[in-house]
Amino acid sequence: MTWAFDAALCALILGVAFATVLGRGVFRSIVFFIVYGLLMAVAWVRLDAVDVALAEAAIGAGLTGVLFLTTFGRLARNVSDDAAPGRFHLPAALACGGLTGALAWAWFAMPAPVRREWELPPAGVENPVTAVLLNFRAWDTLLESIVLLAALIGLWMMARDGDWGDRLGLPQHVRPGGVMAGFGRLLPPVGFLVGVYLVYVGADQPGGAFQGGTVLAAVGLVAALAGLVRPPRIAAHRWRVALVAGPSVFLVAGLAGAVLGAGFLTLPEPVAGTAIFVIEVGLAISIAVTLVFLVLGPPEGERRE
Amino acid sequence: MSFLVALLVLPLAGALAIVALPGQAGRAAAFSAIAATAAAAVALAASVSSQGVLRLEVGGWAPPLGIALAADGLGVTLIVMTATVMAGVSLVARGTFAPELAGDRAAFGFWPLMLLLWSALNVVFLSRDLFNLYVGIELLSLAAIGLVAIDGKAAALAAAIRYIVFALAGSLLYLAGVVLIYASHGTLDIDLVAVRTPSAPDGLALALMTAGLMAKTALFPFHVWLPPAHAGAPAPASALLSGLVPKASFVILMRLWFDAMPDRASDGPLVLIALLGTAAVIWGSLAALAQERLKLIVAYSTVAQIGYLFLVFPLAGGTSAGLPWAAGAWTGAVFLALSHGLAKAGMFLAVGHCMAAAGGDRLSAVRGLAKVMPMTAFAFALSAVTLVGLPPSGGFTGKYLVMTAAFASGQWLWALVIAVGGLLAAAYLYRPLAMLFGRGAGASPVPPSRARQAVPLLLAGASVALGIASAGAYGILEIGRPPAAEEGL
Amino acid sequence: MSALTLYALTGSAAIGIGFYGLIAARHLLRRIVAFNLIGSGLFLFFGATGARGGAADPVPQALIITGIVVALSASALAVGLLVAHARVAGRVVLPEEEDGG
Amino acid sequence: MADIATIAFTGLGLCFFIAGTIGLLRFPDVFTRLHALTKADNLGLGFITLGMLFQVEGWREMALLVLIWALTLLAAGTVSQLIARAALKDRSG
Repeated sequence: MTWAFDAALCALILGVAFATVLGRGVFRSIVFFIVYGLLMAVAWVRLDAVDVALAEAAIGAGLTGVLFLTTFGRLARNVSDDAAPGRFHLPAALACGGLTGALAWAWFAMPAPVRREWELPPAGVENPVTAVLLNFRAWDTLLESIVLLAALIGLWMMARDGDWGDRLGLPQHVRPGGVMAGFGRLLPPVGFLVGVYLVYVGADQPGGAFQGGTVLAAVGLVAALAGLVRPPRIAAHRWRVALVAGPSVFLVAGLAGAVLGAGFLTLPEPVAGTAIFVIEVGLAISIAVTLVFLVLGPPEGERRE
Repeated sequence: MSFLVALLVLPLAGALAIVALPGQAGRAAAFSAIAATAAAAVALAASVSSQGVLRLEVGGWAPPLGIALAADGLGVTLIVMTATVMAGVSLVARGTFAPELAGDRAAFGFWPLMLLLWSALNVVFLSRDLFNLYVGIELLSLAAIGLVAIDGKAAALAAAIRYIVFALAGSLLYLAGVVLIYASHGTLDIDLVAVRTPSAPDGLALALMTAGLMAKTALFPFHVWLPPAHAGAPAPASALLSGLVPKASFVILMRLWFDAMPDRASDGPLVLIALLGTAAVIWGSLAALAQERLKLIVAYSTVAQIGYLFLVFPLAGGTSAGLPWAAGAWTGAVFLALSHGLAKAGMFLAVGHCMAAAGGDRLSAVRGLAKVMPMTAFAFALSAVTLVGLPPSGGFTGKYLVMTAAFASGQWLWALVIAVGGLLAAAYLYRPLAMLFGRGAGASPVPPSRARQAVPLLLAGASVALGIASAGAYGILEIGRPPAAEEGL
Repeated sequence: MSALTLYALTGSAAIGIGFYGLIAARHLLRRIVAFNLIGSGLFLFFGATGARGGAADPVPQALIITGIVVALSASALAVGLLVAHARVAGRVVLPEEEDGG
Repeated sequence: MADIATIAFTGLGLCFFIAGTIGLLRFPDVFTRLHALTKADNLGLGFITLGMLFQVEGWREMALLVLIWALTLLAAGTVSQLIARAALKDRSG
């Protein structure tokens, strides 16, 4: 029975993947991609990786999907053509078939998984994924939060010089008292609660700064779409501090370890739990703000040429 | 040890500070971070040369659970070269990216992007963890793409898009290889991978990672994105992109083939890689000959110069591993990477000065500029000396070492490539030099200040000095050199 | 065929499909979508390898979460470039790929 | 007993989903399609939620299931309003 479910899910994933790549129309491709992401999230639950399922649903399908849809809308302002999927490309198809075949072969040729002789050492948190992310491989995670920041600064470089001082993104026009405004009032409180909860339980249960931060970002985007809050300007310092808060807290915690003699990014066990919680809160704030800004895009102003 | 942490933390802290602090304070913080990082680079090199390889297990967790960093000879020489280029570029960029000249947007963006690029380079040069390296090159690519697009013109944006398509495909291929390694061996640490029990998918993993990194290094035939990207950026950004960025993915390739999986390095693929390098040398040089714009000539020269680096693989790996010439070939390739970084950064900065003075970079526009700005013209000429490989430059030392290895091993084809490449470089650099030193300037150009003109000259001078002081660099490079490239038998 | 094999093969097939899209598509937004398709497929493959041998290995899961965030960062920068390029150049394909649908 | 109720309600929910999907595929324009989709799917999801309620223990889980259904309802309603408005604008403009 479960095998039938897995098989059906995999067939759906592949069907939707084909439709994303080969289907007509960019808009359809995006919609299929979102469906693909949600199906992937289900697959992750089946693989017993709930943390990844949350991340895939929130970031992979949700936020990436919103990003693509808003991009599609923006392109429609400037470009009229909707390019067809293109001619069939035989060499590319063969190469990609070869890649798939090679990976499938590797799956069967792989040696049995290396059995760890050791258990995960105590890291101050119960959730092993959080332990890896924020303690054992904290250096990766710190750099990852910096990658987000690098993408945002790079994105801001796409602004026209004349728009630099304007508010982020396209100006939104929402009918006051309309459906969207109402939705924007109802959803954020619930979403905010869910986001904070995900950050809070991340230490012991599935969740954490990335998943919670993404939900908070979604709340921010809905509020912005509904016209409840106006996007800030790049020069707004409060927000810029929020952007760097997480990486800064992380860096300071890492340096504290080095200064106190424990070593860079070392979280001694008695304080590890608290330190991880503080870092996660900082990261969640920065991730949420960065993601909102990434989706809003650089300031675009009202003017048109 | 603390210098190692400082090299990773300081540029990051500088980037965070410039984002968080208002205008002047942020800039001041960024400049202190630049100065401090450069100092830390020199200090780290000094402690590595006196104490040998420095290792750090981040967070106190040993691999396979944690991430290990190590400063070896290869890493610290590149770190010092990077610091030299960064310091030089930041001096020039202070003028180029002044708000009143470049606009608020570019004046804000250049500094954090530069500092993030620097952190990413240091991460790549120090990390021993394959996934950490992946995060490092992603940070590097995103910061680099931001710098390519900073100009905002259509051509620069198209170049950045082309770049990001290649970078994304490359990073996925690399990541696929990393996945296979972890799935087969349960570790991501280069030193643990080196002592693994070999398994069937290792070859596929190595092939995928190599293909991905080649796309990121812009090795022929993945080079098409590079010239427009490097030529479209403002000169200080081009200097970073051309002089430093390709070295990161090349270093990972060296670590993969010589440190992590020397057992997988059979002659067939190694020769194939070197043949791609050969194609890059020939094609890049010919394309550079055909260009009419100064910046494009210099950018295509990077395509060619990257090609030389890949000649190292059959000379120090496969059946050559551990043989007497392997050490020379390996060290020679690093010398080429170092001297190219310095010389190319100097050359791009010199070109930037020429463009600022002449109002464009068409060859005809820079005629006779040597009279007005002899320092810049001399910097260009000195960089050319290194790129062509004339003694006593660092480029000469590198080529000499690689050629000696090629003759000793009987693989004379690679020596021929180097000789022909040197002649072609002389040919494509002759035209701009002839123009610069030619007679009769057009309009009356306004040269940049002497201090700014001195920077490219110093960088070009450093690339020559590397050859004169090659014994010192050679000594540092012996520290932590892979066993495959050990001296003698 | 075990369920894990099924997911691993699905992942590798998604990688191939996505790479085809990345190479064959002209519209740049489709290419970025395809890039994300490959990423998800690769992560699924990785997840399946990590779930072998009973207990799920937390390390691949943590790496995958990092990978998802990195992919989003790259996508956001890429679509930003795309919008800016379309604004100045009026098209969503690269200049050299103008012809052919 | 609980299992039978679950199967019955879930089956009923599925019927609504099928009807909604057929409507989506066969109806002529945006408005009728939206009608089919939101009416039938919200009901279908409601029945599936009802079926699930028999499987969980404790008030907390039950409340969460109902909350999820309510949020979906809210989102679906809002989105269909927005789509309809956009379609109206397209038609008139």
